[in-house]
Amino acid sequence: MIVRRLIAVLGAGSLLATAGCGGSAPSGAAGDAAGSGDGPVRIGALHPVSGSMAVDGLQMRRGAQLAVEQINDSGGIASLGGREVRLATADTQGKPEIGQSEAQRLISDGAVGLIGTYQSSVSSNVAVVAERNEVPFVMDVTASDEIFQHGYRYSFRVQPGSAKISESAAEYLEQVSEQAGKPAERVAVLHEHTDFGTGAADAFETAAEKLGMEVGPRISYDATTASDFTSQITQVKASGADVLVVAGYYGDSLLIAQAVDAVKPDLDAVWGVSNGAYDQPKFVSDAGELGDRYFSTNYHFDAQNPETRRLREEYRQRFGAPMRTGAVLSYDAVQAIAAGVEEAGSTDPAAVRNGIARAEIDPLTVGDGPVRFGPDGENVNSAAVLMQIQNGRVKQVYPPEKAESDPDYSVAW
Amino acid sequence: MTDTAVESRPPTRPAGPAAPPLRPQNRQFAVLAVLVLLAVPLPLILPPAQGAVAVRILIFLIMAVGWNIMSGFGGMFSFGHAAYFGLGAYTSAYLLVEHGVSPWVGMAAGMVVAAAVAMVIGYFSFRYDLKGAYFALATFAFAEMLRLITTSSDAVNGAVGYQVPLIQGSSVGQLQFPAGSPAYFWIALVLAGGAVALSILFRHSAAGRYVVAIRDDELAAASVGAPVMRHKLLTVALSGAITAVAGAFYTQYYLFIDPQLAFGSSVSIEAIVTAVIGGIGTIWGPVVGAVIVGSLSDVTATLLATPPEFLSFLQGRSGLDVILYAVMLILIVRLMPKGIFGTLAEKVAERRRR
Amino acid sequence: MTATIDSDAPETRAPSATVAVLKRAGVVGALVAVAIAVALIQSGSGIVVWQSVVTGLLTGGLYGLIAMGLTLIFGVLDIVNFAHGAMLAVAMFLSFGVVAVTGLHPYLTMLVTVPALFLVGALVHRGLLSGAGGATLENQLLITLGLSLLLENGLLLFLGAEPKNVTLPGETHLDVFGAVVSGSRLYAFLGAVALGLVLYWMLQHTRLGTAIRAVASNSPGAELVGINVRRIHTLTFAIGAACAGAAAALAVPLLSVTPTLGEQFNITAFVVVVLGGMGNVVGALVGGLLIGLVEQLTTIYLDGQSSLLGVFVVFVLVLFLRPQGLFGRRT
Amino acid sequence: MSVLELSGVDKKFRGLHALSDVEMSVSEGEIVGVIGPNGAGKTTLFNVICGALKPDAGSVHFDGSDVTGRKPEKIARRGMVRTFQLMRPFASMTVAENVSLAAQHHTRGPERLRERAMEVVERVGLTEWAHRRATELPTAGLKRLELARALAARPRVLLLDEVLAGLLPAEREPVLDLLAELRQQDGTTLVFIEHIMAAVMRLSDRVLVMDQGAVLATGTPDEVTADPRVIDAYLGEEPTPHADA
Repeated sequence: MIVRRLIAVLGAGSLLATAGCGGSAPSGAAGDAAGSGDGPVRIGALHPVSGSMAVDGLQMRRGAQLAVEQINDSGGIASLGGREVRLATADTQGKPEIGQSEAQRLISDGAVGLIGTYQSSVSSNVAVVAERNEVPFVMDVTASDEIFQHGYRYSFRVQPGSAKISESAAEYLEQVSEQAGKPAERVAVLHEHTDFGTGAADAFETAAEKLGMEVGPRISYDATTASDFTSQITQVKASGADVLVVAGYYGDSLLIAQAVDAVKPDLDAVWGVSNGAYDQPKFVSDAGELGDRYFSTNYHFDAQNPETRRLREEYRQRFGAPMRTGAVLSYDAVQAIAAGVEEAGSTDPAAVRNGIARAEIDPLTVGDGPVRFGPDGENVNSAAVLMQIQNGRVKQVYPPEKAESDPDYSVAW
Repeated sequence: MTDTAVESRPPTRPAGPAAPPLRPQNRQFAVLAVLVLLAVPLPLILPPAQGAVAVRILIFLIMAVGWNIMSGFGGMFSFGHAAYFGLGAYTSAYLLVEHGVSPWVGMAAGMVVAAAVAMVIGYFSFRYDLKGAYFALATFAFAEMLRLITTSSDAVNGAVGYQVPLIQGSSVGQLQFPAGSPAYFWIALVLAGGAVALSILFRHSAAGRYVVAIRDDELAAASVGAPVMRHKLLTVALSGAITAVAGAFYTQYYLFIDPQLAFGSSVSIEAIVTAVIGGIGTIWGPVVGAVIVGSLSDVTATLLATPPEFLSFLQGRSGLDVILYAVMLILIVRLMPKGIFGTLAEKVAERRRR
Repeated sequence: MTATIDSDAPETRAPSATVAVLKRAGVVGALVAVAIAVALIQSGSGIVVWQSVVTGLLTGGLYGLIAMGLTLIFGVLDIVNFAHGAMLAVAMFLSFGVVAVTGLHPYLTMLVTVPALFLVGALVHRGLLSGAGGATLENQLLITLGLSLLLENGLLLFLGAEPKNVTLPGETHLDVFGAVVSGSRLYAFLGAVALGLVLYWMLQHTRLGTAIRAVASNSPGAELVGINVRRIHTLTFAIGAACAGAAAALAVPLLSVTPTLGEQFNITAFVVVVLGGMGNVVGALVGGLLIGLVEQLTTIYLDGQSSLLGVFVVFVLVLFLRPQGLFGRRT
Repeated sequence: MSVLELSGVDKKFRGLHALSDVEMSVSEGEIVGVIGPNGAGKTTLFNVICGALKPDAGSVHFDGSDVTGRKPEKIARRGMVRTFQLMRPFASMTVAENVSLAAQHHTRGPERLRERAMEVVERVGLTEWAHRRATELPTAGLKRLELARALAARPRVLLLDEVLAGLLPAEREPVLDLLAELRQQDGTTLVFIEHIMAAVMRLSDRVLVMDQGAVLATGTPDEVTADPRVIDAYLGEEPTPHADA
């Protein structure tokens, strides 16, 4: 009797065990062979391809894959005699400790550099691993600025940091509202209460106040539990603010849009800052008309760049979905590492690090110029762009040199 | 109320099992020593990625041992062990980052804080006589409150959490070594071995026996002089302190902690699932459980990255590890309520008796 | 909840039960009034507080709706069903799927979700929770915990994490003395009240309801008078799950559907159940409203804190001071 | 001098008067039987004496000091120990472990503890079962275990709740002998609830009759059985209940 029970329970276990052996063998065997020597140059990509961020993670992994293919198609790494590049992928599952052990695995498998990871908490851990192993880590999407306060030598970032986006958001707001003849004087801020939203709101507040705008009320919320924002929007309405700034994730930002539609506060604009929804095609389809004319300041793929268009078209054909900004950033990150290898003419991670620090690449994301990393590891030419939903499409509207159309500084209701 | 099913069998069956050894803990200590010795060379043999899994297993082990003392031996079902894990992690991280205190001191401080908080939560729960589901829900509520409070407290860096500053080279005093160094495993091994040793000592101490008796029948235990409140508090304090060690070590190993990682409900669930799968209320259950649960996510991750043919639709999807341990949890609770180790041990004992 | 003492004194019902309940309702009402007054002082804006109260009550209705099935199961089977939130998530996905495929009105998906969840509930009880393995409280807790992990991650594995949204056709907004109420929330609220009444009526006036109450108060006794306790348990569990099905159809236009949405409601629902008194469906509704208010007022009192913090504070106080709930009697 | 003294003890359960104004005094070395129909409040009385329940009014004095509402373990450690009517063994322990647990608070060292426990186990005749799980014991064994556990705690006053119920007549004798011996050898004071009248008659110095939470009568066994009120109370239920079950 008990034996039968045991078998029943252990059945699942044995399935695992066999799978485990089969699965882990190749990664172990690959061991120290790659990286140095003659094999392809390995670039490690860490993304959450499972878990609640899986959709974005998979996009980014594919973006990185496209970059690798592009490099190989154009002849590999020239300074190494045309050696090919290969992407070594890993799933962080969205968990910092998994990200950390996977990063360690990629490095011991011979990766010359890492890209990733979409989530700040995971990137924090991976940055530590990179620093200790002296392997460069180029972040594609990572909002938190905190990582760059430790003086890490091996951490780089392509996207603009949270503070930079917020500062741009304040500037753009001042300029766009001025041009529309309705200068923003009083700005309400609604932000989710973790690092991401709070950081964005803090930076925005500082920048906006410097530009002479009054910020208030500031309302924070817990994105994991909030299910209705009517009260918060009523508070905004009662405060007499001209503009509502929203720094949140997707679901909560959608709920906020619904509450705005219900309460109809007397605003001139809704202004997303590093917002997870207001520049997403999905938001346009989920929110429908009530999302019309929402603004969002964020990092973004460069819709004006023909290269970007070509890449996104290829992505859409290959994978049947529109390519998101995160994937384009991963593409840029891989390019940065490849450029570093090219520059260094070596696969020694420490040399690659110096190569990356010297390299310049033309990004497919919006920037003020080629990707070039400052001494702190930040992309000195990273830039945020203002987008707006117009007629059911997300369009770049500001600054003028990146604009697909003019900002429409009036609300839809 | 009289028992009518009178059994006439006089208690005169042939002699039962022989008396157990006077100090049953001696054998358990011996087993522990052997296990520890066997584990020592592991980090030198395993590839680095597996070495990381081994450390994770040891962290799980410490957590599960902590949980088991309170919920297995003590029968007080905790759904909020994340509270103690998190307090250990945060106390040590706070002292290290803000005040430069050695992580070892931080670990000790974390144990004290966790034990104190456990006693406060415990005191109120026992004072107001919370039992079973209500007790479980109360412990859960306290862990969640800690998570929410840390998330919005600037004093402990809010939602950002703490990143342990890197030092040059390695230092036992700072509990920091180069990446992939076997020292992490060895230190975790010592801590885990210590936790198991403590649980053996406790189980066989006068206090431990009282606690088990109180679990079996609180009023009956009190009626023969077992100090109920004092021993329950002692148990939760010990349990909290051990779990805090896991938290403090976690912070040092992963060099990063935030409210969700420290106090999130998944931490509590991991502690529970580990102990339950291995065997609640046994010394070795948490050890067995940790090996299984700790390696599971790694195994499924490889499985999902390169799935065999019949599972190819699972590629790039997630949740399989949790699904597997959920299925295991349900099956084990249904079919082997004493857990893998508990059930096996019972089988062996029964066979020996025949 | 009292210590298990083999007392030979049977317990009797206090004659003034109704009076006591009314008295407590008065106390709670007064507390709420004071809380609102403090919020008024704190925020200084009547309309904001009024909107908060309205939103709190509407959200609270949703919580009550979700908690009803849970309280039924808790009260009759003494099972803390940790999988209730996950079952809700399953039902929401079902509802979303039906809307996406057939274009049915979201509320009409109840025709699918209620029977489907009834079946799920029956299967779960028969398969996992009845019999010896499901006997002890710890085991039930662990099994439902395992089930919730299983369902949540199953949804994640097969349907992905991308949030899904359903919009209510013909969504309107009403003005209630200056506060805005969206139609979908009002309907969900009314649905909660209706479901509460239906359950109450079912429990009080049908044979099944009588049997359920009999099993809840004394299952060995019920067995003696010829009630099949195991069947009643399965039916109750199934009805509790079906309530989650109904709640899902009513709530689906309000929320983004994700595999983990159950977590968000699970703990709140437990608070509501304990607050309302286990097994008390009307108590669940009232408890839901109170928790909805607490959440909203927390955001006014403690800016920057999660609204859940207030909920947990209330929860812990209730657990310690009145574990039998506001309207329950000590058992 | 009385070792146990109750005065004006009152206990209500939600309107029902489980104990009303109970007065009781037990002298050192005395054996007192407590009888009364089911629901008379006998077990509640024990619960109040031993601290499992707090009385609503009145006081319990043990050995001259007030122990009203003290914790059960404090009272037990002072030397007033009870058994339970429904046996409550520690299910996860062996018989010997059950017994040694009770001796733990006054014994140092594992060897001494084991000796003490085995002495008591032998005294109640459970030696053969010493190292088996307590839950494996038959009812009669469990009854003895209850007794053994109480004895191991070194009681000066022992409160026995229906320690004979469920035993065959043949099994009762050794228990009765043991109880008599306890008083003689150890000087233990005994208060016991019992339905079996023959045992009450044989053992008790004094009998306390309870009905509906109140003390109906006290006196020697002969006095009490002659008391018309007592006869009334019993006729209301059944003639000498369980007299020879």
